[in-house]
Amino acid sequence: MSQDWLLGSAEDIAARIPDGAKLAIGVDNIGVAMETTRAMIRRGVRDLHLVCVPMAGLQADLLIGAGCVATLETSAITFGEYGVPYRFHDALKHGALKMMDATCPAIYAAMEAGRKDIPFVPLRGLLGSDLVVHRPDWKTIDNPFAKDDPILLLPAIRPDVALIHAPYADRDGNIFIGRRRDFALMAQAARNGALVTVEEVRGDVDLMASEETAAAALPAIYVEAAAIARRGAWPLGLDGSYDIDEAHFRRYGELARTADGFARYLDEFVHPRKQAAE
Amino acid sequence: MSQDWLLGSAEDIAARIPDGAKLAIGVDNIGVAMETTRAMIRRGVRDLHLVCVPMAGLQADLLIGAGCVATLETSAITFGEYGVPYRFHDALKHGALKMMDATCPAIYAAMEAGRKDIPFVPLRGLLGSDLVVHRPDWKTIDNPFAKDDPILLLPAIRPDVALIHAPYADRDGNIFIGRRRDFALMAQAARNGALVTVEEVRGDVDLMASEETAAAALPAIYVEAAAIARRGAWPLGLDGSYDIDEAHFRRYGELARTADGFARYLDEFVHPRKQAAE
Amino acid sequence: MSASRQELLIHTIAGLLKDCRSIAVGASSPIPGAGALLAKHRARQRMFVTILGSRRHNAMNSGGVELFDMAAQGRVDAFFLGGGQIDGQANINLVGAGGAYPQTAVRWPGSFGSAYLYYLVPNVILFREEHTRRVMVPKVDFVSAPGPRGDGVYRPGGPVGLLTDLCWFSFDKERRRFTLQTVHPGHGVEEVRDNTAFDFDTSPTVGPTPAPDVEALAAIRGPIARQIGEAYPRFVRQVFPDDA
Amino acid sequence: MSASRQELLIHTIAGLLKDCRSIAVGASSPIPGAGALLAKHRARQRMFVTILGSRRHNAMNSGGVELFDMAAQGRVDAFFLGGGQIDGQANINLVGAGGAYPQTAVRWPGSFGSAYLYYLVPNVILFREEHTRRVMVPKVDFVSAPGPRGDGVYRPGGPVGLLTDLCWFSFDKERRRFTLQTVHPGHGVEEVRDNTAFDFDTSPTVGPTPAPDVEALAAIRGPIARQIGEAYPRFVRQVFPDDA
Repeated sequence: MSQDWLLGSAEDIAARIPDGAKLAIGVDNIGVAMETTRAMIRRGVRDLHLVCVPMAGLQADLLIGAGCVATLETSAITFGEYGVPYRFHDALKHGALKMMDATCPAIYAAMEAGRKDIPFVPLRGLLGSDLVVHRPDWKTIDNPFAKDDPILLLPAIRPDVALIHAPYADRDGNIFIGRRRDFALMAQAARNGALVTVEEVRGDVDLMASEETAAAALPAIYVEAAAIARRGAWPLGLDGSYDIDEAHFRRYGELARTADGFARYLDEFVHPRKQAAE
Repeated sequence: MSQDWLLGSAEDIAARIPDGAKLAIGVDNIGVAMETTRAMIRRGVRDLHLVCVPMAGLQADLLIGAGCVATLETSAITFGEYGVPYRFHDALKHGALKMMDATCPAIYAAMEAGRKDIPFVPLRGLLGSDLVVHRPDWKTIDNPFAKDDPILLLPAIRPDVALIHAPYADRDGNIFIGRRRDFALMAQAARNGALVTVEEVRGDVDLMASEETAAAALPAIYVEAAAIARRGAWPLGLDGSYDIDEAHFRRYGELARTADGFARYLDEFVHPRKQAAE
Repeated sequence: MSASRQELLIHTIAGLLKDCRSIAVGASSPIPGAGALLAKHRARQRMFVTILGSRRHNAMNSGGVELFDMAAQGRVDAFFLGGGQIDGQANINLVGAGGAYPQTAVRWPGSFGSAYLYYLVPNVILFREEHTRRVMVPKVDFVSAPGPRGDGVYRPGGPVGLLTDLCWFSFDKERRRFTLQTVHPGHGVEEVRDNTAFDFDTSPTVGPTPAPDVEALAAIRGPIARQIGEAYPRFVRQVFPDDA
Repeated sequence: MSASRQELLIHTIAGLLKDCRSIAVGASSPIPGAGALLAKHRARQRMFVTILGSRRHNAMNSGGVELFDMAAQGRVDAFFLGGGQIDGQANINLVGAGGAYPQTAVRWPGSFGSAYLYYLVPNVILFREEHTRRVMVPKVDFVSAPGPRGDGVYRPGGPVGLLTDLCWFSFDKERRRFTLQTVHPGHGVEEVRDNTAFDFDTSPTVGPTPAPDVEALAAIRGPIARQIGEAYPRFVRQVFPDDA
């Protein structure tokens, strides 16, 4: 079985994300491709449209702070108990971001519509929220199947690519995702599928061979390419493998309070290769 | 942990399906609740609206032949290589069925809309098919997000109950379904969830305890009630447990060619209790 | 042994949830999570509790969308929402305050699932510990999710009330007003009034919020602290330093 | 050793599929399944083959809807459809014939996924072994799925041609007509004409359908027979009694 899907490193993964790409990313605790994120900043990607499924944290703040993001579509940006996303706030205040505030189920429903390649999907709730006022891409119609029943239509979201980090790939490029079904949704809705980093490739495993393990896989047909990145979610955690690096996350939060501090953070933790070359 | 979800037999499961219920059933090879189906015929259920997800076979033919079905919504009725569904054909010819011919993805999309409790969902394809002519419940509109783009809207399907047979329930009533995700869709879309028969209850298993097994479960919150029915899919098979009883299936096909033969089949294989009591 | 602030809230929440079949608790919500677990601990009926962030207390397996679909299906009886601002018509703001959106002076994380669940879950408990005029405002600057408005929008759900560090208000969906029902021990009606910038009614039977009895406290400090500690270890270390 | 009827069809299908990345094969389709497996066996590129009814050859894990969603996403390059009736404009009928629907004189199983996949899969191969005037009709009695019509309906997919026991027709979507391209060894153009009740064109280069060479035959009778036998044991016992 050819392993042409397996690239050498997170740098190779990052190289497949062009400027202007619409990129689906997941929540901080699910398995975030942080090493790929650093590689994207190193190569200087620009004008990304981030679709946060359904919200984001450190990964988004880093990309925003590094000037990689033009449009942010999300239900929330939060560090939870680990601090405040100052780079996000700073970019908002300076008008440096096109902000598309949403609500979690609207992002999911629009991604599901993208997975089906239908142009739009109706969704309950939302009417009367100021979110709708600021989303001219959403349309309110009268439900054609009932009387006096206004309902919101959301256009489908089809990202260009989904970016994920997962515990392992099997010999055929199927990715173990357990019950992180969000990864499957992201990969399926994305026109080019998922770009994946994994902790390891298990050449002795065929996830699709049994009912038990097949249900826990992201099938290889949705995987554009993968690469090994050990501790590739660091400083975030990977459920079942390693915990979040709390001290590092808090330190980020302190440094990123100012533009200067954020620049120092990038120098120390994102651009070490550049430093070494100087 | 209370096991109030666990009933005594397939008869108890059948007793929870009232006349006129809208019932979701699956394809013949997925895990069909045939013992429950026989119990439904024994108790004489009437006026069912069968929603076949996305098609059906022996189970539907039996229920139709026994006069239990008023409305049939399906993409196909087929016995595959095991014969011809004569009871279905006979009922159609006699005008005894309200027939709602569909296409597989339309049933899935409408069930997914039911799972989301949205009133309708658009779907590609279909326009120009005679299916649309005979489905006045479907509506063609102009896509409000584009020009000159007609698209079909399907009303959501919310069955009253989903009827399934599965390998086992765990101690908490979570059902092992492997990658049979259709069962999850059926149970979630159904207002009252799933009525389930299982080969066994594994009191030592907690499917939700690990990422690996959780992905293969139908969570208990979607399970209205369950009962043990050993070989409960017979004469159909259950993947990984037992094969289809080909000889029996063919014999059914021969007997069910005529109304008399079908009545003899019911006497021999569905109503043995009545016989024993006579 | 008297109940702490957090224990009183946990106990109050459990009482509000006692008739539910299914409860979901969002992120960063250890007190609602503990309240839901206490309700389950005491329930005679089968109760499903899903705590986002917990592996153990999770009735779901289909990804993040499942909570929302489940709510739409009618399978979530209770949920908790907060807000940087809450007003007297139960509008909530999780986005930002001061200045023109999106360049607000203050930015909060965002609306999360509020603009959906608030419409569909029959028993939404508004929960915000900080009870100040800064939070309890006459009118929110941004409506993440509106209170019930009688505007013809499909809405089987909505708020049943608002629980804070000071008190419990019920909410009347027809009159679109909060009513002060109980005030927590050590606090008074005037204190509530001084710290609330929106108008509200006061129940003729207003009284103290019932405190947990010895049995309830033992449950909170024992099994409930242990269970909530799986998702919220830091919370348990802070609130139950001697017990967990 | 010469190719059987089935082996010729398997070989022909494999040739049609050679540039695909992803092929799906529906129920009750052993010959298309074997053709897809042969294409994969010979492919230099990575090829995904999903055979409904096979556990081993299944690129999917999200239930029956996944095939259709995958097709909509552009991730299914080829699929097979048949029909109780097929007409010269590539309309197909899987529902019934004779009399008024639904009380037709003949009832077939139903439309399956045809009314969707026919629009979305770029290379639909119409496959029907029986080549008679009963099947190849001037106009179908019921349109399960229409041929391409230039009617403004979103349709990135459609038929590339029709393969039968007698021949291979290509289909021209603009002209909405079949063109006879090759006739299987042992059959002739006149025989095709006699057994086809719709009008079609004949290619100026019409010739015999290429038969599998020794290497291809060995693959079909060896690894392909073994692989397709997992989902279709009876087919393999009948067609490859000595090999499998």
